[in-house]
Order: sequence, then C-alpha cells, then structure tokens
Amino acid sequence: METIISIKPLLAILVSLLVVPLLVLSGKRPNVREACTFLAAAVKFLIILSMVPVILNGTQIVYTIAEVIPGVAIKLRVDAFGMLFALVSSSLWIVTSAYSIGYMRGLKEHSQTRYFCFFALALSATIGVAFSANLLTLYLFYEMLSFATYPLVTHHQDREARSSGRKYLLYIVGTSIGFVLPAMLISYSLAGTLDFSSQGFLAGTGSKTLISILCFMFLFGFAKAAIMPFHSWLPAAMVAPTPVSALLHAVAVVKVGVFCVARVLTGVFGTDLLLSLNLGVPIIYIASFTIMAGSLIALSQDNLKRLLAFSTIAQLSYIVLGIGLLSPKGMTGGMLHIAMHAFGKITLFFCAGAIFVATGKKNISEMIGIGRRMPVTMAAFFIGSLSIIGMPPCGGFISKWYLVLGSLQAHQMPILFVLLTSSLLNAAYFMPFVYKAFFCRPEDAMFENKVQEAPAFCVVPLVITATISVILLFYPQPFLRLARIMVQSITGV
Amino acid sequence: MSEQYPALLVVVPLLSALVVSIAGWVNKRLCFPIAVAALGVAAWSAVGLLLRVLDKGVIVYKLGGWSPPMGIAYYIDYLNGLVLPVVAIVAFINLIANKKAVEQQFPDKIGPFYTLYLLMVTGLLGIVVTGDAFNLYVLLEIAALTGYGLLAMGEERAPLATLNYLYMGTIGACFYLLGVGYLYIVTGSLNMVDIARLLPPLYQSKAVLAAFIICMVGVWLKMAFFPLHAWLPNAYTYANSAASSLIAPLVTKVMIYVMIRLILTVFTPEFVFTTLALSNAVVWLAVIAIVMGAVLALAERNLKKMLTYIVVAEVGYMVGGAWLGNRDGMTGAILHIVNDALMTLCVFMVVGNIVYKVKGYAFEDLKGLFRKMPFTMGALVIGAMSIIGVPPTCGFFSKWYLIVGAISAGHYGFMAALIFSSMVSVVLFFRVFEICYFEPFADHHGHDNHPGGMDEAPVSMVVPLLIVAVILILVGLYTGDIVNHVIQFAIPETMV
Amino acid sequence: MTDLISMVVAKYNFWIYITLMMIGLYAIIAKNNLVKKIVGMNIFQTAIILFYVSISVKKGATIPILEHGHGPDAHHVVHAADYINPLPHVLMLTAIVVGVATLGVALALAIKVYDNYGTLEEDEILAQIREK
Amino acid sequence: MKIIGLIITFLTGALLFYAADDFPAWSDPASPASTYLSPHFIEKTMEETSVPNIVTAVLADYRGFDTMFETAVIFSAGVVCFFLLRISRREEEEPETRSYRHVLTGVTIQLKEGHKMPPSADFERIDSMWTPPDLIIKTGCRLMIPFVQLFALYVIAHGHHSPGGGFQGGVILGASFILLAISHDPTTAVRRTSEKLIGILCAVGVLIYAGTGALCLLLKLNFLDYSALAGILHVDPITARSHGILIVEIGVGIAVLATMIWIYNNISSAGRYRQGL
Repeated sequence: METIISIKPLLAILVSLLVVPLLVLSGKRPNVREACTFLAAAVKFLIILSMVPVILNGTQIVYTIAEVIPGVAIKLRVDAFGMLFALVSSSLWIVTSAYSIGYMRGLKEHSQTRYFCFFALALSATIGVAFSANLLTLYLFYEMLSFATYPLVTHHQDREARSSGRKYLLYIVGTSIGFVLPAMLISYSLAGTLDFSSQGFLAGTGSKTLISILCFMFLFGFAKAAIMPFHSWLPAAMVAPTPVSALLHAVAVVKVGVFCVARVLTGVFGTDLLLSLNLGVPIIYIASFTIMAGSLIALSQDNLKRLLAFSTIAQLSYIVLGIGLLSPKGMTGGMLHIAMHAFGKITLFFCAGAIFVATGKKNISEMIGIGRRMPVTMAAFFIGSLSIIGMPPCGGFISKWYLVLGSLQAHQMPILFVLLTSSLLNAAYFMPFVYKAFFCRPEDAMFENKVQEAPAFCVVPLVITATISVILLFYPQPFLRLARIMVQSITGV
Repeated sequence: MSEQYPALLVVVPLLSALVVSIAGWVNKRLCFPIAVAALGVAAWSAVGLLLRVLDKGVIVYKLGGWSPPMGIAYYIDYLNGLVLPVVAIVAFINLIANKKAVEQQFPDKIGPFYTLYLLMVTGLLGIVVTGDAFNLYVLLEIAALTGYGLLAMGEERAPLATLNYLYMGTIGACFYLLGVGYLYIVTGSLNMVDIARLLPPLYQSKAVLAAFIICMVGVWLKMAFFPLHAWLPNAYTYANSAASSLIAPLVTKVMIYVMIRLILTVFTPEFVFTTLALSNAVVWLAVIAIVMGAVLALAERNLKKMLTYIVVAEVGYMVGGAWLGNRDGMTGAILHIVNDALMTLCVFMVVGNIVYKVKGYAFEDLKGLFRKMPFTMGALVIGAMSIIGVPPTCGFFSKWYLIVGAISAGHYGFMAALIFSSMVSVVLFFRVFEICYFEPFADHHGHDNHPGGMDEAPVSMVVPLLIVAVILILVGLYTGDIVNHVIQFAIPETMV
Repeated sequence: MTDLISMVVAKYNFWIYITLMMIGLYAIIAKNNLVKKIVGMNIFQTAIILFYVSISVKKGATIPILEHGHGPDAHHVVHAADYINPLPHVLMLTAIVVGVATLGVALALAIKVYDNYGTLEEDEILAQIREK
Repeated sequence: MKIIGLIITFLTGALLFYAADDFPAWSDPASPASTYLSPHFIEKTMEETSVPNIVTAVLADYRGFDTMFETAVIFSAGVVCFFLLRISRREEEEPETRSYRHVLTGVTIQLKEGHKMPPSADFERIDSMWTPPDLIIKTGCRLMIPFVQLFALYVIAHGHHSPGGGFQGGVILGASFILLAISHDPTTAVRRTSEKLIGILCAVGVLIYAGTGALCLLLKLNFLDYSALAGILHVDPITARSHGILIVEIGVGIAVLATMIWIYNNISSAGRYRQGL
C-alpha cells in the first residue's frame, strides 16, 4: 500500500478547532459568527475533497502528530473508508450550518455562540475519528466527541436536558471507559501495537476466549453505535435542538460509533481472525436483533424525533450487520450504508425540525394534513423515508442491495429474512404518516389549507439533502468506489 | 555557574525566605517580587539540572566539599531530575497566581506567608534533590512544619485539622527517622547510594526488613495512603486556597517520590520485589485506597473536599503502580507524579479562583459558574478530563502505563480499580458541571433568561490557571519524549 | 532461658526505647486531650533520640572531644577506639531541635484550637462541630 | 479508639522487638555504626578541620548542610508561631476599660467607656491583667540574668573545645530573656527586645549561616566549603574551616536566641503580647 505524508488530514481536523476562538470573539455579531462557521465548513470540505483523488488512486495519506507511547503515536491516516465517512460528515456540516441558522434564529434560541462552538468541536472530533490511524487516536477523538456533544445535547439547560445528559454520559462515557479502554490496553499488551492494519494485529496473540471477550468489549464499548442493550441514550438525546439531532445523532456521532466498530473489527481483529473464530455470527445476530427491535419500537412512537431515533438505532445495525457478514459485498454494503443512511436520515430530521419551527408541533398525531401546509418539506420527507426503507429512486436502495448480496455471499439466509422484514417495518412506520400528511380527509386536517413553509434557511438544506439522496441512486460514486477500494484492501477481492 | 545549579536550587529559595522575612518587617511590597525572583531562579536551575542530566548523566554535588559518605551529597539522576522541575514550576506558577488571594486573606501577614511558602518549597526541593537519608528527614520536617503553618490559617476548623495532621505527620517522620536509624545501625552509613552498596549481604536480616517496613509506613503516613489518610481531607479542605493549592499537588507527590527513591535506590528492587513477598498485598491495599477514595469523594457535597478525596485515590494509583514490580507500573507511577502534580494544581487553583470570587466551595455555591467564570471553569474541565483520564490530557497516559503494568503483572484487580475510579471521576466532575451549568434552571427554553454576566477572577489568577491547563495537554502530547528520554533511565535495568 | 536473659541484658537499651516509644505512640492515638497527645508525641520523639544516642556508645570510650587538640601535645595519634561515635550525637542534636520546633508549632495550634472551641478535649470539640 | 491504639502500639512494638534481635549488643565496639564512618571522623577531624570537638566539627562542617536546615527548622517554627498566633492591634477588640499606672507611685486608675488619658510621661498604659511583679523574684532574676548570658556566650565561643556550640548557647541566651519576661512581665521584656528586632534577628541568624555557605559558593567552591574563606580570612584552608565553623555557630546562636524569645512571646500571650501572664 502506497502512502504519502501530508499535513492535510491534520488541517482538516484543525480547521473547525481553530474557528472556535473566532466564533467566541464574534459572539456579539451573529452574522460574522455564522459567516465564520460557513467558511470553516467550506474550507474543511475543500481540504477533504482535495484528498479524494489521491485516495481513489489507492494511496493512503499519513501524518504523525506525536509519539506518545513507545509503539503508539497520535497518528492520522486517511484511507478509503475514513475518506468515505469524512466526505459524508463534512459535506453535511455545510448544509447543517445553514439549517442551524434557520432553526436557531427561527426559535430565538439562547447561547447560540456556545452552540456553534461545540458544533465545530464535534465536527473536528468526527473527522479525527475518520482519519485515525490507530486505536489510541481513535479513542482520543471518540472521547473528545462524547464531551463536545454534551453541551449540545443539554442545550436547553432544563431538568429534562439534565436527565438526558446524564443518560448520555452514562452510556457513552461509561462504556468507553469501562469496555473500550481496558480492551484497548489488553490489545496493546498482547500485540505491542495499536496501528490498524488491513488484516488486524491481534491474530495469533491471545487465546480464543480472550479474543472473543475483547471483540465484544469493543462491540458494546462503542455505545455510540447504539447496539442494544446500549441504545437508550439515543432517544434521550433527542431533547437537543434539531440540527444537533440531525447532524450528530443521525450522522456524526452515531456513525462514529459504527465506524469505530467497523474499524476495530477490520483493522484490529481482521476478517480472517473473525472468520476463524466464527465471531461474525454472534455479531450479525446481535445486529439483527437490534434491527428488529428498533424497528418495532419505532412503530409505537408518536413523537416524530423519537421515532426517527429508533429508526436510526435500527439502521445503524445494518452497518454493523454488513461488516459482521465478513463477505466482500456485505462489507461494501455496510460502508455504503453510512453514506446512504446519512443523507436520508438527515433529510428526515431536517423536516422534523422545520415542522417544529413552522408549527411548534412534535408529535405525529398532531401533524395530520401537514402536507398541505408544508408541501416541500413533506415531499422531502417522503424521499427521505423511501431512502431509509431502501426503495428506488433513492440511494438507500443500493446499500440494501449490497447487503442482500452480502448475506447471500456469506450464506446467511436468516439475514435475508431480517432485511426483508425490517424494510417492511420501515415502511410501516413511515408511510402512514406520509399518507396522512397528504391524503387525509379535509375535515381531519389540523392545518389551514394554506402553504406556509419554515424559513428558507430551513427549507433549502432539506431540499438539497433530499435531492442528493435521489442522485446517489444514479451516481453512487465516489462512495461506492471508496467502499470497494477499502473492501479490496481488506479482503483482496 | 551551571555546575552550581544543585546548590542554587535549594539555597536561593532559602536565602530569599530569610530576606523576605526581613522585608516583611521593612516594606511589605518587596516580599512578592523577591519570592517570584527566587522561585524563578529555582525553576530555572531545576530545568537546567534536568537538561544537564539528560546531557551528561548523573550529577553528584558534594556539599561543603566533603565527599560522601563522610559529608552530604546531592545526587541528581533521571528520577529526581524529572521531579525537580515539576516541584519548582508548580510552586512558581501557584505563587504568581495567588498574589491577589494572599493579599485578600492575609493583609497583615504577607511577609510571614511568603517566608513560609519559600521555606516549604525549599524543603520540598531539598527532599527531592538530596542523596542523604538523614538530610531528607530534616528537609521533611521543614516542609512539614511550614506546611502546618500554612494550612492552619484558614477556616475555623483549620487549626484542629492541622493539629491532627501534625500528630500524624510527626509519627510518619519519626518512623522514617527510626527506619534510617535501623539502617544506620546495621550498615553504619547514611548516604543512600552507600547504604544500597552495603545492604545486599544483609537482605535476610530482620533489622533491614523492619527498617524497610518502618520507612514505608512512615512515608505512607505522610502521603496519606489508605488507611493512613484520615488527616488529609480536613487539613487540605479548611486551609486557605493559596496554601492548599501549593500543598495538595506537591506534598503527597514528593512523598511518593521518596517512596520510589527508597525502593529503587536504597533498598533496590531486588530486595523489595524478590526477597520480600509483600508487593501483592500492597497493591491490593492500593486497590482499596483507590476504591475508597473514589467512594468517599462521591459522598461529599463540597468541591474542595471532594478533590481532597481524589488526591487520596490518586495516591493509591501511584503506590499501586510502583509496587506492581514491573517496568510499566513503575513508569506509570513516576509519570503520574508529574501529571498528578499538574492536574491537582489545576483543580485546586480553580477552587482558589472560585473562593476568591464566590467565597465558598460547597456545591450550592457553584450555581451558574459556567456563565460567571467561563475561563476558570474551562480550566476545571481540562483538569477534570485529566483526572478522568481522557486523551490527550496527561492523566490518560500515566493511567495507560499503570493499566498496562497491571495487565503485565496479571493484577486485574488493580486494573479494575483504575477503571472504576475513572468512571467515578466522570460522575464526580459531571455532578459539579451539572450544578455549574444547569442551575439555576431555565424555566422554559427558547429565550435568553439567564441573569448576570461574567464575573471572572482577576487576570493574574486566570492566566496562570490557563497556562497550567495548556501544560496538562502539552505534557500529555510529549509523554513519549518524557518516557523515552527520562523515565526509562530512571528505572534500573534490572527491573523488567 | 539463659539465652533470652543474656539477650535482654545485652540489648536492654533497645527494650527501654521500644517501651518508651510504645507509650508515646499509644498516647498520640488514644488520648483524648490534645495537649496529652502533644506530650505523647514528645515521648515518642525522645524515645527515638534515646535509640540513636545508645547506638553511639562504645565500651571503654569517652566523649568525642579530643584531648589536647591544640597546644604542645597536639600531634599525638588518635585512636578511634578511645572515643565514642560522634555521628549519632550530631544527628540527635538536629532531631532535638526539630522536636522543639514541632512542639512549638503544636502548642501554637493547640492555642488556636482552644481559642476557637474553648476546650482541648477532642470529643467535646467534635461534639461542638457536629452541633453546627 | 483505645483498643485500636493498643493494637497498633503492640503491633509496632512487636515488629521493633523482632528486629532488635539482629542488632549488635549495646556498647559493642565492633558494631557497623562504630566501625564504618566514625573512625574517620574521630581520627581525621583534627587534620581536616582543626576542631578538637568532633561533634562540633561533624555538626557544622561535615554535615553542616543538615545543621543549616536545622536552623531553618527552628526559624520556620518561629515564623509559624508568629503567623498563626500574632494578633495585630487593629484586629484586637478594644477593651471596655483602659488601665493606667502612675510610674512613680504605682497607683493604677481605670477609665471606662472608651475614655482615654492624654499622653503624659507620668502615666503608662497597662493591660487589665497586669499584676505587680514580686520584688524578691524580680531582684533575684535581675542578678542572675547577666551571669546566665555570660555563660551562654562562653558556651557559644568555646564550642570548638568543649561541649557546646551555637544551639546550646543560643538556648541559654534565649532562656535568660525568657527569665526576664517571667520575672517581670512580657511587656518589659518586649520593650528591651522589640518584636521587630527579634523577627529580623531570627532571619539574620540563619542568613549568617546560609550566607557563609553562599559566600563559599561565590568564591568558586562548593556551597558551605569553608576552605574557600581562606583567602578572605588570610589563613590556611584548614584553619579557615575552623573559623567558618565559628561564624556559623554564631549565626546559629543568634537565630536560636531570637527564635526562642519569639516563640515564647507568641505562645505565652497567645499572640496578644499582653502583660501579667
């Protein structure tokens, strides 16, 4: 594998870190502040974009920040998988920044400066995770993300926010310190290194039992992946302002969780080791259980954001499932699903936020007939939900297709059934809402028959993401190619 | 002049203490600049010494020109070469940061305060630099006596708490003295290196065993190692903030240094870990110390007292790490001396700032502090992250070595205790953050309804604090260098 | 039995100091009155001083001050066996001073405690603290 | 607590008894302590330092560094006592009644409710606790004090040749002032030796010691290497050591003297410096 040394990945991380002082200084002038955020988001995206061609050539970019422990450095490495994830989250940050302006100003939220600062910090951490070259760096940015998002989750500073914040920390920090940290240190003691490599570094170092225990410590330790039973922080975190839920709890934070799981399974254990110990099977069954349970619980939700949260829990496990299948197609599907689900789910959250800004409503039962009042928003919602269900003409179809192929390749027939059922369940919780939004009887409609959308800053972003969702079906590059390069480097196929 | 650094290091603070004492009677305004200059020189010499050690290896300085074991000698090797700058810099930063607090609390006694402060630093530096077992006792008593004086000036309960500390501290120091006497009676020498040379044939002697146990118990008393910790929380809590933020970071850490020095240099690891079968028991004691420290901290509704229990738990970290008996554990313990000194300084300085502004440190006094004192609280967050052990703050890396040491020693109880204490620290600090952040609660969200703007401590207090916070991260990032260039050589090669 | 007796006799200095030290230690831990604790502390320190000084004794030797140090008879050969070991004396001079200094500080603290609570009995002070 | 105390005490005792088994017998000339370092001190002191009192030589020269800190210990004890106890006039509450004494006749008068007496040479202000000192004790002590002080100076000066030295002499000297304070009253003693003077003397004493050491350092030898003083004192390096010891002993004497008085004043009057204790 060719590597080149470049400071670009560090710059990509630092951009949003360095903008924080600017945001604080310009706190009194919101327009300047928002301009800074935009600028940072754009610069970050451009830096990441400039690395794409190199990565597509199959090269990797590395940069060592500091050698902190013999054999373990704080080190960045950009490979295809990391690039895929970084591309998704940095591009969505631009969109979300615009949406944040519309949402936060629309609701006249307090402490907006703090909000934008921690948002920028969270994005730094996310890109850091994507570009981590070893477990220590990964852990560093993972924890940074946990703590940077705490003020965002508890933005409202009321009692509800406090209890949600407690739950958030309990699950996320508790598992990372309780499981990941010891697992990481045991791995270090076993192997003497923590650098991710395409075939892992744990092979042949410990007993079968120890490796299996480590595997599950990592799997559950990254609680941001919301694998049951460590999922309940995610619905609780929905007290946050909607842009936070949209970018962080549909894209950045939760995807960091599954990204870490995927990274550890492929880069620390390696597919061969997992296959030889037959660890893929329990992983896919745990994931399947989470998919089914999450979808079922989502069915019974009335609060739109909670519904989306449970849907997210289920969808995240698709990714874990894809990796756990350990077959080339399945892994491609899992990685692709990071991108596909991101664009779909963020659209849905944007819609939920736009509805809240425009009408102040949070519950589905109060939104009958909303399609007539906010047709653009609800159309986008429809597209987003199609993407989540995995139906054409949306990107979600491709990733699900690969997952199906992957489960066939891995000879896991029961998984086919899981995928099919869950798609039906997805349809079951989205479609009635969309149907009622547009096609309810006029006397049931709760809104006047007059188009009144949320502010343009809210609507434009969600139209953009919905459009991208559709485009991704027809043009899934570069995500598909990135995923393929990564899978090829892991499995050689 | 650079070959005189070892003398300057100790003598300059001592001389300046005397000058400050005189200046206190003549012109009070002179005290602070003299103290700053003196500690500046001390810090400079300490750093200079470290660089010289890195360059040329162990430095021996013969006081009075008498070569050891006849006279007293200073040995500066990689171990104390690392600890010295930490002590000097912590004392220096804390001195500058607390100028206003001292003026606020002791307007009439500025002279004596700085005199005691400088003498205390002299004592601590001397303990670290000396290579003579008895000289260490004298310096121990200087540091202790001045410490009692500084700690007793505080709230109403401070004198009683300090008196209890004095009883325990005196027993501890006397035990150490007794242990030195036992070593003297069997070897005839007081020089640490010389004792180490004479001891090997005597490893089976009961007197050496007793000397070791007595010395250890004495040192443990002084460092508040569980279950001998009872004096510490009250003594540190009720003291004035300038004193507690000097003493809390340094005294326990310096005593840990003494313990490690005794293990590594005087009694040698072969004796401690091979001849004696005590290490497992001590590590379990450390486990209890960590767990009890964490649990007792949970029970407190008072920021400063909570932090003192964290100090007790941290002592458990270092004792446990040192007694694991392997290289990683010892590395972790030595590294944690540095890191813990810095992070304890950080959090206690935060308390100092809070006390300066709010005049209290109970949990209910902390409401709304994130808004009022954002910089101070920012530093608290970084300090807390370090205590919890979040990378890239330095606390993470020493914890890393400690846990790796525990794993390679097969002592999973110690590993579990460290992780448990990390988790409890999360709870401890986020409980504080919640109060500072949420209360007074917003009634309904959506509007800016928080009254009161910023009311930050003076710049002279905040800037040093922020410097410490940045140092916490920098030390974390340079852990690799510290371990590779310094600590690695501080541990004898015989230890694996 | 005779072994034991001869051992006791041969090392009686240690038995005395250990006993004294135990008395002091017990007083520090168990006594209720703060000044009694201080007294215990002093007994404890004195025991150690006794221990050190007893190390220095040598049979048939005198105090370590050279006779005829200066003057006409000055240049005679000094035999180490004639004088007792000076080093413990030096050390204990230091320890005595430290003991005095500690005593002073302890008494000062006791005075402050008495100013605050009006008593030196530890249980009464603790009762007062608990009432608050 | 009593039982815990007993257990701890007996455990410690048992350990020490156990260890004593391996000790050399009492007054054994062949014990390591007597054969390792002490012969060097005994046999070489005269050649190396020219001081016949070996204890003094070891104290102030071989282990002079210990002794410097020992002086610093006593100095810090003085500062601590002052720091903890001294109550400045400002902080002290004004008593309800003020007492004055006619210097010549000894008649005392009291003024109530904050009335003051105009400053005059005939009357001096006294504390309410003032009691007239006993004549016999007063006179007896007055006779004794000069001799005590003279002896103290002898002890300091003759430390090279006989038991004695800075500490012992300083303590005796300090005791003479304490005797004055006891036999008269603290104010009388403080009038002779003002608090400021004592405070400065304390520091100066230690400063003489540490300064001598630092002077050696400035003269390009190690700290406290008195042979560096040979050039200044115009003697050979060995005699310079002997002289250096004398200088530091004087410093010690001053420091101990002043600190004894300082500690006594603060502790006996609980920092108020009142009369009649």
